[in-house]
Amino acid sequence: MQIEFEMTDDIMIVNLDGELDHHYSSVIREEIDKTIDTFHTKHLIFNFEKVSFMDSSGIGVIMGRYNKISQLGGKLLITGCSEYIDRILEMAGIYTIATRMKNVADSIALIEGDNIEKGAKSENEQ
Amino acid sequence: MQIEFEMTDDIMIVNLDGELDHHYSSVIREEIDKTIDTFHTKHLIFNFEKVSFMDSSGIGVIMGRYNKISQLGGKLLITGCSEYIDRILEMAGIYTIATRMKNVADSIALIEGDNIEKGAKSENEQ
Amino acid sequence: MNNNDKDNIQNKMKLQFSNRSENESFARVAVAAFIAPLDPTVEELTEIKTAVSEAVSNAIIHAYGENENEMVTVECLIEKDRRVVIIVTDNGIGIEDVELAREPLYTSKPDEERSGMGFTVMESFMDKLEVESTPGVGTRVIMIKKLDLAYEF
Amino acid sequence: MNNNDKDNIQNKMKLQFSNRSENESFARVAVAAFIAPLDPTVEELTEIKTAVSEAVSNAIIHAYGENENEMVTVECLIEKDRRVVIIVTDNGIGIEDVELAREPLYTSKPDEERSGMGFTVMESFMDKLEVESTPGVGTRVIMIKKLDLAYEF
Ligand SMILES: Nc1ncnc2c1ncn2[C@@H]1O[C@H](COP(=O)(O)OP(=O)(O)O)[C@@H](O)[C@H]1O
Ligand SMILES: Nc1ncnc2c1ncn2[C@@H]1O[C@H](COP(=O)(O)OP(=O)(O)O)[C@@H](O)[C@H]1O
Repeated sequence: MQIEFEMTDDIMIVNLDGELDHHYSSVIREEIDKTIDTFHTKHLIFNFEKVSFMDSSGIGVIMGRYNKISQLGGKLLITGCSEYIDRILEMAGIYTIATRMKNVADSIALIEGDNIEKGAKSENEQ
Repeated sequence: MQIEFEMTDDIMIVNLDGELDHHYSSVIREEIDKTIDTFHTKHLIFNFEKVSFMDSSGIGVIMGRYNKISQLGGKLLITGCSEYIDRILEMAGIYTIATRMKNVADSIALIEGDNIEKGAKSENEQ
Repeated sequence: MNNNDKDNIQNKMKLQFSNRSENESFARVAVAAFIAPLDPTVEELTEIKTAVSEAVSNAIIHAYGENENEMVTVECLIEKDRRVVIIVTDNGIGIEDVELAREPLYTSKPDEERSGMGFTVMESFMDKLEVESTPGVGTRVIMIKKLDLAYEF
Repeated sequence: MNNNDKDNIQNKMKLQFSNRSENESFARVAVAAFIAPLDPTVEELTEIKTAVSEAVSNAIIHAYGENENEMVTVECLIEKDRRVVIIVTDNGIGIEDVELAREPLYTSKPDEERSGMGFTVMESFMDKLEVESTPGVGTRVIMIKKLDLAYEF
């Protein structure tokens, strides 16, 4: 299991690569939390495109990051899941707390679109 | 393990693909012998380019075919071996009965060149 | 196991390994390699690997704690009509209330970010799931899946 | 095995499977998956898989004949300093003259196109090969290989 981070403003994209099981989940968890703290990340995009295997340990990783990110008022988006990873995430109700997206570009657009809207709104309110 | 045959005149090219172990060797053996008989093959070229694994069962397959082919006055050539398949064949002394070639084209050229030479010789002898 | 069962079995294996999390991936690769001659679909293979991963992780996480000297056992039987039986056994702490444990989202280790979805995933990815457990003695998880007929060309 | 050996062992597994030739590939994949966390080189992995294939094939071909109800055992120990120990055991016919059996090109089954190179390949691909056999009781093949140090970046 390898992990790679990409930053765009206050959005962090977490690119996972390989097999996500209980053995790797603790390292993955630590790496993500450390990076969130270092970069004062607000929003998180999980990119599962290169995840070849995942069991229910992945649910814990996502839930835990949701708890962290939502405290900061951020959003959690998930993209690139294979059919059966999707099935596991659906079973656990992950898509009630995170948004399933087609790709990373759409995910960024959604978050940034939100920001603009909010900005526009507060301008209107002035 | 998959096997594919190519014919050029009295030369048969045996393209092996996959893992050659004891489990697959008996099927491989039968297929080759049947095809030799059907096409009245004289020379045999073993192409190991796509063989991802071989143990000493492969030696038996090659030796057995050598015995068959050499009775018909044919030649046995071997090409495309990975470094460690080469080591196994060398250990067993296979290259004292079969010629190791760089590729299939060279192998055909060698056999056909031989034919011409022999033809030329017998012409000279006339 | 009576004689009838024995005649049913076409191939079997038993795997025992140290209670270490790096063996989770070993266990699922081994089971996948064992059933490979049945030519399962990619989906079937993924479902079985995931179920094995859940059961083996549970033994490693819950049954023995961190004691790496204990052993986990995985058995796999290939029976007639492409029925695959997988049995994961540990001699660990056992489960007090199996019914509760099997409920979606129930976990005894939320602090370790366990989701409580392990048994639910096994149940959903396999045809049948049986859990036998005795506190202080150990747990045995039996999973059965019948593979689809392979297409012969 | 004394206590000192026990402390040396970092990870271990034991594999038992039916005496069927389709399990040859299962056995080598399982051993390869078990040692994968040591990050062996492709060459080391190939050498180990080949040696396992030889020892397991021998049990299947020579020890039990065609009796598929018998079981073959493969154990793998990962010891300190990247030492891998592989033990293949059968309860088959055994070997009368181990020294003769280990000679290159010696085979008792030339009619089945066995080359007699199995033990020679094991010896050449592993650091150490021990063969213990008792006629009528069975055979145990012990192979040891020390993996090169992995490069850490
Ligand atoms: N092999 C086992 N030994 C002891 N307890 C277990 C075992 N497997 C499961 N359990 C118990 O059942 C609960 C539910 O298991 P599961 O659905 O796999 O979720 P999770 O592993 O995420 O906690 C576990 O939290 C644990 O208390
Ligand atoms: N597990 C075993 N049980 C009984 N006999 C064996 C076993 N392994 C090897 N032998 C004997 O030793 C001989 C040499 O083995 P080997 O070098 O592997 O060559 P091969 O398998 O090609 O015959 C075999 O032909 C057989 O007589």
